[in-house]
Parts: sequence; C-alpha cells; structure tokens
Amino acid sequence: MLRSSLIKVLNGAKVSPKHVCVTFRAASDVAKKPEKIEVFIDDQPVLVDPGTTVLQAAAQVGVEIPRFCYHERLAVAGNCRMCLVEVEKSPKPVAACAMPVMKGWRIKTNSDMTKKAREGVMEFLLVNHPLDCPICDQGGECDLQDQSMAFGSDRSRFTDIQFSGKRAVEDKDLGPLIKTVMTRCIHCTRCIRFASEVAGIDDLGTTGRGSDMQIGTYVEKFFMSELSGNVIDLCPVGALTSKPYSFTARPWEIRKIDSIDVFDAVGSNIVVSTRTNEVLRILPRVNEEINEEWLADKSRFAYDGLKRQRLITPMLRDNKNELTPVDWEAVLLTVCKVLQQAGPNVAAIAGGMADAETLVAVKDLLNRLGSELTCTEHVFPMDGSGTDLRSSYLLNNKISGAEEADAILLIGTNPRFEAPLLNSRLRKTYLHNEAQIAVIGPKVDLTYEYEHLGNNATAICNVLNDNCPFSSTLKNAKKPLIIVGADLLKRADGAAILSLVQSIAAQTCNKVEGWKVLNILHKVASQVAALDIGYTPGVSKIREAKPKALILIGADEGAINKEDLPEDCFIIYQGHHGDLGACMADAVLPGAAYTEKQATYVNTEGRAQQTLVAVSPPGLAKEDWKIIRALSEIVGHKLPYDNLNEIRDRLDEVAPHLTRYGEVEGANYFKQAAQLLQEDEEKTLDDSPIDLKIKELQDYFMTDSISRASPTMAKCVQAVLKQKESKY
Amino acid sequence: MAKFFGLDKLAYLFRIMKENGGIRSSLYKLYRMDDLKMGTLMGIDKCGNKYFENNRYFFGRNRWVEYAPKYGTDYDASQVPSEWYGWLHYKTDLTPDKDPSRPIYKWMSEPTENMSGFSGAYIPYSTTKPKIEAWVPPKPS
Amino acid sequence: MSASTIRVGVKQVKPILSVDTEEAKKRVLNLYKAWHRQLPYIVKKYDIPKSVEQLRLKLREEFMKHKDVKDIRVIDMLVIKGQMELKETVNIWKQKGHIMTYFQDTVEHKPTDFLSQFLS
Amino acid sequence: MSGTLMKFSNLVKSNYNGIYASIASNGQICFYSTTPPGTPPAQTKTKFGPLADEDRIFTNLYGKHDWRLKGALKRGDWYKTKEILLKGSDWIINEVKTSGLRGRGGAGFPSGMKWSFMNKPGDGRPKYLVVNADEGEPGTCKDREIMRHDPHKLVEGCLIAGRAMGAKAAYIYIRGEFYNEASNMQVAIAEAYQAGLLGKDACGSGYDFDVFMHRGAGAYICGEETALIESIEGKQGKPRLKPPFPADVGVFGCPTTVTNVETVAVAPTICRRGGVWFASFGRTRNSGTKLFNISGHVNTPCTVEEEMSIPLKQLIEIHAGGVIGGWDNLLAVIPGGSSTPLIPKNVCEDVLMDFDGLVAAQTSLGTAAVIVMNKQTDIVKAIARLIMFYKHESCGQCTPCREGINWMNKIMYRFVDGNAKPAEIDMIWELSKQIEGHTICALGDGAAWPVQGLIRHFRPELERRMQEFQKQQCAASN
Repeated sequence: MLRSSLIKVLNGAKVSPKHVCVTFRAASDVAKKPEKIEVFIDDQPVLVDPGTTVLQAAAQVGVEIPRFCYHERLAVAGNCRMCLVEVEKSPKPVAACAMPVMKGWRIKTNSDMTKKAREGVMEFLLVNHPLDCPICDQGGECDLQDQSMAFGSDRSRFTDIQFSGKRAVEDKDLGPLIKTVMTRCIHCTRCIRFASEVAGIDDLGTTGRGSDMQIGTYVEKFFMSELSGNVIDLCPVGALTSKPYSFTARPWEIRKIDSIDVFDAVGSNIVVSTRTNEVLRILPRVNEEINEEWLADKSRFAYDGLKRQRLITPMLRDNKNELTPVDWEAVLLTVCKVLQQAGPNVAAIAGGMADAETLVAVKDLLNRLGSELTCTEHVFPMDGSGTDLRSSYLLNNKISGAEEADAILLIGTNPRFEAPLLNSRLRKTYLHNEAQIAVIGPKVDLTYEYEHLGNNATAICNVLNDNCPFSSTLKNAKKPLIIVGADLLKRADGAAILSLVQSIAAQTCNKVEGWKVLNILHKVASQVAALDIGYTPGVSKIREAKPKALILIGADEGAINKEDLPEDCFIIYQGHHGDLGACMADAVLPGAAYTEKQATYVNTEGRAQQTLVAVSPPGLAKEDWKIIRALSEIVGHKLPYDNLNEIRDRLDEVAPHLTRYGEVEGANYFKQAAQLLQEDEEKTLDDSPIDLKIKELQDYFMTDSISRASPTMAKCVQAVLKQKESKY
Repeated sequence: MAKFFGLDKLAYLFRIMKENGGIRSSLYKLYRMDDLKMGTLMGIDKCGNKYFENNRYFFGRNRWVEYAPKYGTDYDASQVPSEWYGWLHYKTDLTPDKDPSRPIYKWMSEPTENMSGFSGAYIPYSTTKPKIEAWVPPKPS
Repeated sequence: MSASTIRVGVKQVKPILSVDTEEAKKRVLNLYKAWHRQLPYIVKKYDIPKSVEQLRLKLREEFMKHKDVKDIRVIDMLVIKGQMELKETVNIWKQKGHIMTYFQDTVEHKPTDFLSQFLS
Repeated sequence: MSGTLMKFSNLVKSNYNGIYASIASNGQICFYSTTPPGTPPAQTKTKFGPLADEDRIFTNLYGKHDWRLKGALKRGDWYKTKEILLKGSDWIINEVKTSGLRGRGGAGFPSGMKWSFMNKPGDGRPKYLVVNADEGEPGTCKDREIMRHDPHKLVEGCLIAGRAMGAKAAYIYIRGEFYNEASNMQVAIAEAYQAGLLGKDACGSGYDFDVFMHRGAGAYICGEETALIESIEGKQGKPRLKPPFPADVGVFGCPTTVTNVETVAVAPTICRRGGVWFASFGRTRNSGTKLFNISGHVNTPCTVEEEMSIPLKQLIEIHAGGVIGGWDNLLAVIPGGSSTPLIPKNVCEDVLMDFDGLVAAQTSLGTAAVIVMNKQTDIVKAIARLIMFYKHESCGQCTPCREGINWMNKIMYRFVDGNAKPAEIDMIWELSKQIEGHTICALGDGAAWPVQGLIRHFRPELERRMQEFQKQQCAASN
C-alpha cells in the first residue's frame, strides 16, 4: 500500500505524502552528508544533523520529552500534542516529535509555556478517559498514568461528569489475542501505524470524527497478522491489552527473566515474566540486531503450551504396552540395560528445540558407545561441502543486514511465517530502501509486493541463465540478497538447487565489502547448533542403519516412525511435551522446556544466545543435558562434565562460537563451498513445484510441541479459519 | 441426724447404684463414663443412645447422654444425632419427640459421625487447578 | 604519643584470661577434667542411651576438634564457652535432645557426586 | 529506521522560515521586514468605498446575465488571456505582488509571495494548483456566487495562476453540498476545453493546462488546505503535519499551492487592469476589492463586492439596508465568518473592514462574512451553536481539539441556561487558550475564538444568567 504510492510519486502520479517524506529522506541521506547545525535545548548547545526533530535533538542531550503518539519505529503522526515545547521567539508551542530543528533554535522543554501546554493536553486526555486503573491490565505500566503523574495537573476541573458523563465506546473484537477496551483509547494511532507500516495489514483505521472518532477494524474482523501482539506493547494505555494475560498479574508482582525465544530460528530476545513458578507472559526485549523490539505472535502467546501436555515424570512401557510412570532409577536402569545390549547400534535424533548442551552431550555419549548416528530431524543436503562449511547453512548476511539490500530473491521460503521478524525487516527494506523483491516458490502473501518468478527449479535456472528480467536486476544490484528456505533443501534435489543458488550468488560479484549474498533461512531453533556440533542432517542414515535403540531429543515432527525401525528397536524419548515422539517411545525421560533451563541456542545467522531459568522444570523433569550425563554414568561411559560450566567448556572445545553469547560468528569460504558443490557429478533437477509447509496464517500458529499444546494457539487457528469464511 | 452424718448421701449413692443396675454394672458404667449419675430417661434415639436429665445436678451437668452399648468405649460426641443435639446443649428444653415445630425437609440427611483418625476420615483436597497439566499417554489400541 | 599507643596496641593484644600458653593449657585441662568428672552424672540424670565410655570418647573428640588452635585468646574464649556448656549441662538447663545433638548431626549431608545429586 | 521516518525535514528549504513565521501567527498578522519586489504603491486615499460600478470585478455576481462562456466573453473574460500567459510567470507574479492581493480564504497571506514559492527549479515532480472551493464556514457565501454566476472567472484564474506557478493542472475541490455550483463549474470547464482555452496548448499559448473538479463529501475540515489535499488523494480529510508544507509535498506528493476561489478568480482582472489599479483600493497592505457577505439581522442580506477598508457601518447601511430595528438595535457583529471573535456595537461604529482594522479590534477579517446580530439575539446561544458546529466538524486527530471543543460545547450549553458557576467563565477562557495554537490545523483556533470574543465582550451577560438560574434553583427548592 504505502510503497505503491511511492513508485507513483516518481512517475508523477498518485502518491501518499505522509510516507513520501520518508523516502526522500532516505534518498538524500545517501546523496550527501550535510553539515551539522547547532541548537540549544534548555540552553545546552547540541550539534545535530539537519532534519533532526526537536524531540530527537533533546534526546541527544538526555532531555526526554513526554509523548504518546510518537514512536521511534513508526511514522510520525503528531496528533497527541503531548510533546509540545516552547521555542524561543515562536508565539505558539511546536510539536517536538514532528518539527525539524532550525539553526540556532532555543528550545525550552521546561518553561512555563511548555508545562502549561502539557498540562492542558493531559487534562484533555483525561476528560474522556474512564480512569478505571484499578481494573485495567495496563495499570503500573501505563504511559498515561506515568505521564499524568509527572506532567498532569494536581486536580480535576471536569465537572461536566455530573451533567453529561464521559464518552463510551463499544469494544472491538480483534480476535483471541488482543483484548480491547476502546473507552480507554486516547487515539494515538500507534496501532494503526504499526499495522500498516510494520505488519503490512491495513485492517486498522479510524472511523468517525471529532469526539466520535474510533479506532477499529472498519468491519468486525480478526486482526489477522503474525505480529499482532506488538500493538499491545505499543498501546500507551489499556485500550489494547493481552487477552490471555488479562487479569493475571500486576507488573510489580512479577519477576522478569531475560531469555531467548525458540519458536523459530530467529532467536528473538524475550523477557519471561513469572510469578510463583509460573510463566505469566512473554514480552520482547530490544535487540536491534535481531528483533528490534517486536515479537512474533507464536513466540509471545504460545507460553500457555508450556503448562499443558507436559512430561512430568519418567515413564516406561509396561507389559500391557502402556506407558506407566516410574521413578528415575527405574527408567535409567532400564535404558542403561537397553543401551548396553544395543552396543554401537544406537542412534539419536535431535528435534527443533534441542539446546546445544544436550546436543553435545548426546553426541559425546553416542560416540563413546561407538555410534556416529546423531541426526537432526530437519534435512539439509550433504553433497559437496555439506555442512562442513558453515557458510552453506547460515543466514550469512545477518538479519539486520537485510535492511540494506536493494534486490532480494526469496527461494522456497515464506519468511512471513517461517521468520516473521526477518519478514518485517524485508518489508522495511521494501518500503524505505526501494528494494526489488522476487520470489521463487508458491505464491504467498508476504505483506509486500514481489515479482513471482515461478514455482519450480526451472525458475531458478532462468535466473542463473539470464532468462528472466529479474536476473539482471539482481546482478546489477549493489547489495543483492538471496534467501533460501530450509524447506526447499529437504527435497531430493536439494543439493542441486543449492548448487544453482550458489552459482547465482557467485555471479553477483561482491561489490560491497563484507556483503554476503547467499543466505539460508532455517525454521527451527536447534538446527544451526546441531550442524555446528556435527550432527548429520536428516534421518535417512538411521533408516538404513536399523538401530537397536533410538534416542529422540524432543523430535516430534514424525521424521521417523515405528515402521521405519526394526521390531526390537527401543525408542527413548527425551523432551518436555507429550507429542508424537513420546507416543511411540518405550521410555520417556522428562526434560525441561526453554524457560526452565539455562541453555545455548544458535539462531539462523549463527549467533549463539542463551536462555535463562525462569521457572523450575515441573515434577520430576530435569535439565536435558543432566539426564544424558546421568545416563552415561549408569551405562558406564561417564561424560566428563558435572556442571554447566564444564559442559560449556566442552562446547567451547567443539565450536568456540557456541559460548560467545550475543555475537555472530561469521562464516566464509563461499567460493570453496560453491566449488565443492560444482565438482560433484551433475545432479538432476526435479521440476516438480516447490511446496512449503506454512503457506497461510492458520498454518503458522501450531508448528511444534509447545504451540501444539497451547490452547491460545488453537483459538488463533480457529479464529483465522472463521475469518477466512467471513465475507470481509 | 442422718443428714448430719452424711448418711443421706450414702443412701443416695446406693440409690444410684440401684438405678444403674447393681454394683457390677455401676462399676462398669463408672469405668466407661468416669461418672455415675441417676436421672430421668428423657428418650432414646435411633442409635440407642439414652438421654437423661436430673435437675438435682447443676446446670450444665443436669443433662447427659449414655451412649449405646454397641459403641463400647469408642464413643464420641458426634454420635449424638442432630435432633438431640439441641436438647443436650440447652438450645431447647423440648426433647425431639415433644417438639412439634421442628421442620422436616426431604433434603435433610442422616447425621454422620466424625471419622477422623479412621479410614473414613475426611481428607481435604485442593480445589485450585494444577499449574502444570501432565500428559496422559494414549491407551494403545 | 598517640602513635606509640597504637603501635603498642597493635603489637600486644589484651589477654582475655591467660597471659601465656602455659596458663591457657592449664585452663583447658581443668575444663576437661571438670567435664570428665561430670560424665557419669550426665548419663544418669539425662537418661540418655549412651554409656559413660561413649561420652568420654565424645568429650575427647570435641576437645580434639580444636587441637590446632594456637591463639591464646581463642583458646580462652573456647574454654569460656566450654564452661558455659558445662554449667548448662550440669544444672539441667538443657534437655535430653541437647545432649544427644553431640552424637547426631541433624544436617543431612548433600550428596556431592553427580548421579546422587541427579537422583535426589 | 526511526530516524529515517522522522527526519523528513530535509524538505524544508530555508525560505520556508518565512511561511512558518506567518502561519505561526495563525495567519492573522503578517508583517514583513523586507520589501519584496513588486511592492504595491502606498495608498493615498483616506476614505474608502463605496465601489464604483466600473471597478467591479465580478460583474455577474447576482446572476442577472448569462454565466456561460458566451456571456463571460461579453463581460470581458478570456480577453487576451493568451497574451497574459505569454508574458510569463514572472510577470504575472510581479503583477499580483504589485496589486497587494492577499489570500481571500481567511488567513490573508500575500498571494504573490505564495505563488512565487512554487516557482523555483523543480525536481521533476509536477506541480499542482488546488483551488479551495470547500466553502463551509457558516456565514460565508462568496465563492458559491462566483462559481454559480461567474465560473469562467475562476477557470481563467486557474489557468493564469497555474501558469504563474508553473502548475501542470488545477484541482478545484468543491464542497459536496454545492450541487448547482459544481454543475455550473463543470459546464464552464467543458466549455473552456471545447473552446481550446484549456487542455493542450491552452488559449494557443503553447502551455498545457488541465482543470479538474473534485467534489467533497461534506466535511468542514476539508477546507483546511492539508486536509483538502488528503481528501483529494482519497483519504480521510484529516489535516497533515506541517512541515513539510504543501508547496513541497502537497497533493500526490508533489508541490502544491492551495488558494481560495476568490483569490484565483480576481487574478485575470488584476493582470488585465494592472496590479496598480487593484492596489488603488483599500488601505496599504489591505488593497483591492472584496466580496462581503452580509447576513443575519439586516433588512436585505446580500453578497456584495466592495472596496477593502470600507467602514462596517457604511457597508451594512448601504448594501444590507441597515440592521433590523435600526442601528441602535445592533448587539454585535461577527465580522469574518463564524470562526472570528465577535465585536460589540461600540466597536462596530467606526471599525474599517480590512485585515489590519479588524486585527486592531481583536478580531479578524476572515472571509469577510459579516454576521449581524441585533438585540433580540440570544448571543450566548448563538455562540454555543457555533461551538457545537465546530465540535461536530472536528476531525478528531489531535487531542486538544477533539476533547477540548467537546468539553467547551458542554459548558457553553450550560452557560445558555446559566447552569454554571461564575468561576467557570475563567475556566472556559483558559480551556480555549489551551486549545488555541496547540493543534495541527487552525480549526482549534477557530473554535476557541468565538468563545473568547463572547467572554471578552459579554461577560456581564453570562454572569447575569448564572445569577438568574441560581435564583430559580433556590425558588424551586424552597
């Protein structure tokens, strides 16, 4: 929407001016760096770039100007008028959020005029605000509360409440995630701007005017976005609050633990709020490199899945073929017996949420038992350099790097649902950087316009062989980007496709230092760590090997089933949720979920991050790597680490970047990887259409054992399906 | 004269013992109830407990219950049925059979005796939902 | 002047009871003997399931716990505490359980090896 | 990214300081330290009005003649338009500057200067002229007369003004309720196209110019220039933040000038008869002729073209047949459309109807819509009704206007009954000050001023009502 208008500006046709300004700015930014101008904030001189707003200039000297509608990551609306400040020689106060500074301006953020303006605006905001703080979920973290304390008047003059009362607005139904109490709304339009700019959905808007103005979806409609939860954080008052969290806790009662999200491979930074050993909500934590300050809905709302379908006690299959709860000694002894009998005929499959510590412990144990069969559930082509060179399986250019790209080719991926926060970056690139985007794969709604090049491998060949217009765009681009979905490489001809893509990447010669063209987007949080540690992607080897014992580390995707295994194969499932894996298991070892352990995860760009313990594992469940460690001692191959530090030393030994938290360990050797792939014998391409697992919003919500157990996610799926049937 | 020597008391004791069925049973009652009293039988409830009154004793001791022999020494205040409770605790002076105004509803249930310390004891349970719901393995078909 | 006082103060500490090791040793032995004499009465009065022999061993053990203490002031302080204990014991200010705590550690030792930790 | 979104101010070029300063002062007062080229000659007359018939610009104001092209040609429209166009934009702008023409839409910004902002080297984007024909102000009815009876003046004006600023096309944003006017306009445009006066090679001058009509959907706020632009773009008519000013980023993201119908319609005559002729009317800085709308309690309400700086009393007496019940029965006059503060009778006696004269009387010329109220008027109720209008027409974007006017409206209606405390008069004064100047557009100011005018001049009346109400209450409760 926003973008289309922009193109038309340049062609001299219709345009949406509110956003045009943004692009002009971006363009002029590149062109030249104008010299700085001096302004005075409360008599403090500060040098700023031309075009800086008063509010930003004030922020540079640490003066914070109150605001409601202004948000750093959204367009300026300037309608709350809270940020009015006095500028010397100006007869009326100016809106600091929108007014660019002029040379020599003396801005007074604390003068009588400023204070009076703020007090007036505050009074007007409270005139029609219900003041129902005691029953409002935003209480304690409400901008309106805080700012009325700081800047408001100390008494009320609103006597008309005795004559005509306050405005009341009907609540809107925005679906199972967002609770609305529209009477509290102060019309800052942050939610509208978020929806149309970041989420790319123009469903929210205003209707009516004057005091009858309302925020809402024009028709009754579910706010169908994978980023919808963020409007809850954006709302400065309690008009939009979290439905699952409603009336649960007050912000001052909860403990906040910084952690990492594992629902996708992005590794968003989160804050887990807990009280009395219960996860109450999950909020995003600012990390400019990864998730900015957004969070995808699954990561935010699937936490109630952590409380259902949990494995809280070890289980063994008894003679009636039923899983019955036993204690740890019994299960460990049984498993030990099985492993000793199996000898080297043991295999392990790691699922999407396995942490690096567990992965390395399992690998060490299996190696000691004489087996090399450690696999991941998700496939990756092993031809050529396979997973030996990190560059061939990482999102090399980093998530934040996507913002600078000017031509993007998405192959076999649906970033909107596989990595919503990467997609929001791509949308930003599209809007503000005029990036040309093309897609090879199924036609999906990515919230921005793209060129659809085809749905099969031939389309990739076309790009390589200059058979389509986009290939020249890609080759002429300064900063081209190719993102390949991990799903695509699962196919039998995955290696051939990867080889093709590598050739395309090689053609787009490196024009910018450090710019990496080829990027792989994974779908699960454990994959990169597993490949780093040396797991074999895919389970085909296990099918061939016919192991006597199989350890599933949270592998619930059904990559392998009982029919693939010999009759006498003993399946050990270790994980936190009862799902496919636990159903087919002969022994169940209850592990900890990501909120319950301090564990390392490596995201798709190769950035190691760690989760922290927010709550303790339920029942008899233990931290995963400790289970393996205990098992190893009973089996008789004691693993040489007893505590977290020691196992992290071991991680450091295997791959040092796994313990450098927060940093991206870049990969290189693109050329070598490409060469190795080319050297292999000619591979045949399968020309069947490329398929994706997650195409639409309803596929997004329930993709792993936690979200499948979550009632909220189930409600979301229901709501989406219902919305799809509705005529709007 | 007899009064002076306390002989009347002795006579009264003998009377009590006689009322209670001789020396043997008096001793048994004394052993069982730590008390030996004589009084008017006011009624017998359906469990066989006997209720006595003797206003010669001071208020608070003038009404008592003699538990049915089947209870032996394991008697307990909760074995008094609710209709006699009021009389025994001076809430009313009318015994159940003499009180016409007692309401009888069909939802009234039989009184139950306190089973604390026995297999039928009441065990309190939590009414809050568990924070974590465990996975129940599906039954193999 | 004040400087010199400080220097003296630093060099020489004020004794609690004993001026030299000899005296301290004497006090320790006196305390030991006093306890030793009281042991049969303790067994009897407190009615504890221990024999006088066992108590003697325990007494020796308790004293030997501090065999390496060299500081006179610390020795004196320990002697004072020992005397207080003795007085409380002899005057039956204590109860049976207090005496028995000498024999049983109420704190259960946490397992130190990984597996026991895991299973506990 | 936030930075990118925020810093659009690169667009604001240095010469916009000027615009800012003038608009900052609510567009009422415009003082210029520098003398721009084409300064109008100083006025030597001391007595103004009535206007002679040969000096009238709008010769078919009452619709007595043919409004179509044929009639217009007879009245001298489209006469030598080609020559004017061929003289080039600098000449036109200079002529307009010399004429001292100030915007007729209310703010009174010098038109020559405004048009000249558009005339800087372009960046490839087309420029647009937008004619604001969304005449929604209560009391104002001048533009509709032009469009109904003299549409060719406007069409020709569009062409000349458009040429002056190098615009590619003109959009006439006409109020949705003006059905007949829109029809006449459309006919006039069609006639002009057919006659080759518009379109490719307009008037044979080699200049391509298009004129489009756009009918509004009935919102007063769409008369605000940025809201009007939003509305033309098909969005909700809600004012935009300035800067960037429309001259930089206007309609469809291109440089745009928004001008009033009357301003544009007088441009051809100025060019034909010369800026000096136009400047010979009215006081210095207030030159020209102007359409005055006189309504309310007068014997013959009318719209009339008069010389600027004509005394108010003379205007009413000559053209409107005097106040009903005689001049002494006059209570107050709202001199410039509903948004300007009223002036009581004693001020009306000798006030001159021009920008500076009315500013000196603490009000404003606005659109020169004189609303006369005689002593039979319930003045409080009249102002309360105006506030209700503004409450209804507030777009709801910014807080002070959305919440403040609603609140003022509630208080005003209590004032009508007197159901308030005298302290609340000061409170509503303060509220109006909290709204004024704190909003994105000037609607907030326009709503605040009538209340301020009322309190300034009729405070005793308000207090009297309150006392009366108090007495009634006491009587009722006893």
